[in-house]
Amino acid sequence: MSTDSHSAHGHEHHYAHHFRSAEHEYLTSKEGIWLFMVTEILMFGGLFVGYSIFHNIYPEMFAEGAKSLDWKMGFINTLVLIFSSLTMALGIFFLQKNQPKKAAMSLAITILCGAIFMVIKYLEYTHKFHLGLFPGRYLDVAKVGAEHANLGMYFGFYYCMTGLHGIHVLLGMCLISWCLFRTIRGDFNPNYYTAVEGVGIFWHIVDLIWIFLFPLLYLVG
Amino acid sequence: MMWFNLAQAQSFMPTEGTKIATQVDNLYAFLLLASFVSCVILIGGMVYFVWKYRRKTDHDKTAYITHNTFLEFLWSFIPLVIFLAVFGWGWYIYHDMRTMPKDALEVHVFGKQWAWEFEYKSGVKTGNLVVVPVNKDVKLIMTSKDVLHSFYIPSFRIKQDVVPGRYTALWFNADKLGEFHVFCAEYCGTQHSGMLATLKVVPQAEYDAWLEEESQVGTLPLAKRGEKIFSVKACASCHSVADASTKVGPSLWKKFAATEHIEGEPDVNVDENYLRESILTPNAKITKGFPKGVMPTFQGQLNETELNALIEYIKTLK
Amino acid sequence: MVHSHEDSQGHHITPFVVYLKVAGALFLLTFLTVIAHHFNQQLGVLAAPVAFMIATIKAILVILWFMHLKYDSVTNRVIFGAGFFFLALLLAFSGLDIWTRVVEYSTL
Amino acid sequence: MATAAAHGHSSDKNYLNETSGIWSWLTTLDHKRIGIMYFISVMFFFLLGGIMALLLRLELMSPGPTIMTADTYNQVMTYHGAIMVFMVIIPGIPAILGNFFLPIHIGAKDVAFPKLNLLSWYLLMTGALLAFSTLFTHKIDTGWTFYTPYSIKTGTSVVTMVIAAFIMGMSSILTGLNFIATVHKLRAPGMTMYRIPLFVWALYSTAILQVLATPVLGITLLLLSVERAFGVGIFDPALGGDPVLFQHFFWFYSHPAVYIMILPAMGVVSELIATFSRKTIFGYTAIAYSSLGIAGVSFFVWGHHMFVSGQSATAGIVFSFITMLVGVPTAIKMFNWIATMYKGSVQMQSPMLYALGFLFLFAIGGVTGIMLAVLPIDVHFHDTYFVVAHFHYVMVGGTLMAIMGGFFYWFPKMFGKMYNEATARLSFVFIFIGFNVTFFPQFVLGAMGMPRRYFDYIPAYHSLNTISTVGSWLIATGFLIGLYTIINGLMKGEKAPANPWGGKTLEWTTTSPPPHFNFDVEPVITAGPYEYR
Repeated sequence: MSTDSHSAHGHEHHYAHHFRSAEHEYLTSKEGIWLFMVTEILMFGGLFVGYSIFHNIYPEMFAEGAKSLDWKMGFINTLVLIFSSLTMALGIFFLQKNQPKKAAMSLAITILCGAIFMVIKYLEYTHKFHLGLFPGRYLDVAKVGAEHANLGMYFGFYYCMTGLHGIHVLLGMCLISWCLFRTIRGDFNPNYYTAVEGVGIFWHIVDLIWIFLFPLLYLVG
Repeated sequence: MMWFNLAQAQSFMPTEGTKIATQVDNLYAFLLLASFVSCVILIGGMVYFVWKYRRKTDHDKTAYITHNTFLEFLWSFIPLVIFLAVFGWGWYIYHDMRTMPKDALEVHVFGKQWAWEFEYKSGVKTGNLVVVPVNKDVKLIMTSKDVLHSFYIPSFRIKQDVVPGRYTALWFNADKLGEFHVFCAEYCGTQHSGMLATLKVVPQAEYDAWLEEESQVGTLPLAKRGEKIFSVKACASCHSVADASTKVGPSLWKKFAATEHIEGEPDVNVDENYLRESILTPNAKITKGFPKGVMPTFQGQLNETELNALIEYIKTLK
Repeated sequence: MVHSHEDSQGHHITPFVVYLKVAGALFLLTFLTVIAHHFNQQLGVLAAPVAFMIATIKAILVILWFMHLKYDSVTNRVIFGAGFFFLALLLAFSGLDIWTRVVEYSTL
Repeated sequence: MATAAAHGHSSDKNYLNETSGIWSWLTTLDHKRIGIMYFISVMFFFLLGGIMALLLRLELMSPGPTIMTADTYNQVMTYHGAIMVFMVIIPGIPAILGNFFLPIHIGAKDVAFPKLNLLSWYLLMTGALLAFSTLFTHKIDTGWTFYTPYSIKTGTSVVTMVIAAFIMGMSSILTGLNFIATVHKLRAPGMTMYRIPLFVWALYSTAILQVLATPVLGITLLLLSVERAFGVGIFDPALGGDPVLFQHFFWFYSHPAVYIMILPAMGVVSELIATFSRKTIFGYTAIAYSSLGIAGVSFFVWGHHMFVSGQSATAGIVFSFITMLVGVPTAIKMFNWIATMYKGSVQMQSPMLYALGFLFLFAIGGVTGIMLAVLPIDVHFHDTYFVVAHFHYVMVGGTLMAIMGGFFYWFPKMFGKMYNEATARLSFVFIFIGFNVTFFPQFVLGAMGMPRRYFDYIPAYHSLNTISTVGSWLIATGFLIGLYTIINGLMKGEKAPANPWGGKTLEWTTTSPPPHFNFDVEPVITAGPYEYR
């Protein structure tokens, strides 16, 4: 059910002039966030559609590409991201329970997980570069010893998808840092945590996309 | 009116060159009529209401009508029926258009910036000219050497994009003798509008004779063969040969033995080696005032004899 | 002040242990994906659908509990669902073209 | 109602003079001011795109090079298309009239996210600047459709242009997102979904398209940039890719995009016809749902741009069939508008002239659209001037006519001043006649087989092209007279009353121009939008 009324009047959030109440503002903002998430899904989705079509046309080439990735790295990264999703959700949970210290802690851990994810990603990328596994025409077919001349396309998808995802992780980390800052400053309370809720949904989308990227890129070959 | 004197090759709908063209025109005539009638109903109704119910005083009483389900059903359902009918009619013709005949005369078509090349099974090659016998199924198997093009014969009402990396096909059975326009209908760069070809429909005997004559190219003198290759490869769409006018690339008229200014390099004397280099690796030396990367390489597309023939031909341009 | 009915679905608090359970399930399913991957040979053509199925289940868990869509308004559920629907549409119709093309061969 | 006159206003204060200075405009969160900012920028873009159109027509006046080279022609053609599509017609009605009137129409004080609203204006400006920057580097020559592999091979600033289009796409997405949330959440008490004006229904359907379709354009354009930078081969046949797939991705956005362009115009026309016939709209529900219906079905028909592209025959037939279905809701709207005038009191003010002009031209655009949806007819007409004429009849004859009608209809409300009725009518006459003189011959040219994007043509097409060019000068004259009317109205116009046309929608209940928060007292709605009893 709705908010616990005893704390509602403790800290009244000043909502924007064109809303009728803080609740009204919260629900509207949340709808805006969901609408934005749809655009994220469709943008990444375009890549997934391209991937599925070409995976169907060149299954062997994609298998060769998937084999040259290290699934253990992807696996660890999946666990890291799922854990960060949990801490993100808990951050909101603690704010709802009016425990800003614990919330700040959860958000900090989330940022840390994001950083770990990016470090592992960085190691993966540098390793690929070292092997000559570049996207498209820069893939050194002779050095790699590729069986398929257009293996560059697989790595085109690999770098596009993980790269765009990586940019979202970085963006998410910045947004969570902003939420963390505001949590510490004491902006949020059980009646007002819209920003964290929104950033949380964004962060879960990032996780969601990785959940699909991991088996598609690393495992299915 | 002006339209009458246009009534030769490309009048309001161009000459129907095939049976399918006639079928398309019948459907089009029906659509024109139906469209005209619906426009008369819509626009006529509009004009009539505007006049009949024009504002007379500032306090006109108007009727309060919110909707009429039966009327609204009618003007949704009737258009739907008409739309589906023309869809069905269209499907029927399209099916004929897209079903490739067996045992057709097959001609290969290559689109390239900015010319059409045709290759017959006997090995005869032509540029921007395709000759076919009348009353015979002809199938065009088409691909592109660079970007998208579209092979369009208005008189036959057929069109098909030419896609690099795969083959697309068209077929027709011309029942009128004569010459017909072929256009490129998919935007392909600078000379897109100059990428025209001629389709010649001739009697079977004439076609056989033409094919025979074309196969004799190997016995011609070198410069004549060069001229032939020059036309097949459609070099003329970028290089003028009769005067010094500039098309896309430099004119080749009086070019041999002249001095050429090169972008960022010393001048060169146009000799056989320079011509050879310019044909095989066109971007090695760029004439001053022309952009880089426009001319495609002909490496691997011409053998030594053909190359010599071309150079001999260019020598004769005076 | 004005508090209509639509406002009542605002702040749902999911119990702590539910979050832990969902996260546990997600970890388990991740392990399951990897285990399935090791039996790729035996699974054959099913390998890809199995991996995709597991990913979908994980995605649904994240959407419903972590993103709170289970307790959110119908509008927001429809909005988010629409994204996936139109994505499927893009795949289906592009695929319809690509997999029904008649291949022409050169006869030269 | 509980909320009453929270922010008091003296009667001479309005959104225009409440604060002053350029900075107060550039940082404003007021949807009305943002609408005016869009108005000025879009007018500027329209002027640029219009000049390019005139240059194109001048070049085509006679065969052979007339005033420019083939390369220049291709560049001007590309910029004309890109400017008109991405900077004029897509933002046109939603961002100018929508921004200004959508919140007022539903009795709200602002859009749901005012900051995002301002951000989307800045995004459009950034994208536009970036797009114009290519004019000073390597002018692009791909056509606004960016078809691969030409767009991969050409040595022009495609990447910059594509990123510009991406940014302008984000602007469009944010506008759409804002409108959906506004319509869902900010309606005044009593304003049910069946009491919102049809203009709002149209904008709402448009917003759905903007949010759902534009992201796919974004990723397509990003992939095109990646293709140029790294040669990954997704769209490049030389590397095993499929150029036709690019067209699928492109038209998945760009077909719904043509409805992003026309749906708001239909909304404007619904308002104009109801007001100037002083009669409730005929079949409110049918028009509202047909907007949604068009929006929905428009996602299923993109393949009709690709009947001859090398798409399979099966896909072509499916797409042709569904395209027929999208014609039905459009027909419903046409009939309902005309039925609205039945037993009405029709006043031929200039906005109504534009609305009737819309009906006339859109009828022709519509029936030729049906012709193009029929498979074998399209095979002949595809990529010819028939298509050029068809989409200009819809985009210019439809959308631009509605924009002009809407401007004049709401001009008194936006600026609090009246314009000169005589010059407004004169501008309509020139635009309407000029438009038909320009574009009707192009139907004939297309039937005769003249392909589009042609710099040069065979002599048989000469006379019709000359007629078309002369027509373009008439259109230009009409728009210049329209511009004069607007400027003259702004400078010397008489003070406008609150409700000069006798309109029934909410904007006419507030002062002209409206106060900062739109209404001095939050309205409470008890009836539908067009209650002329």
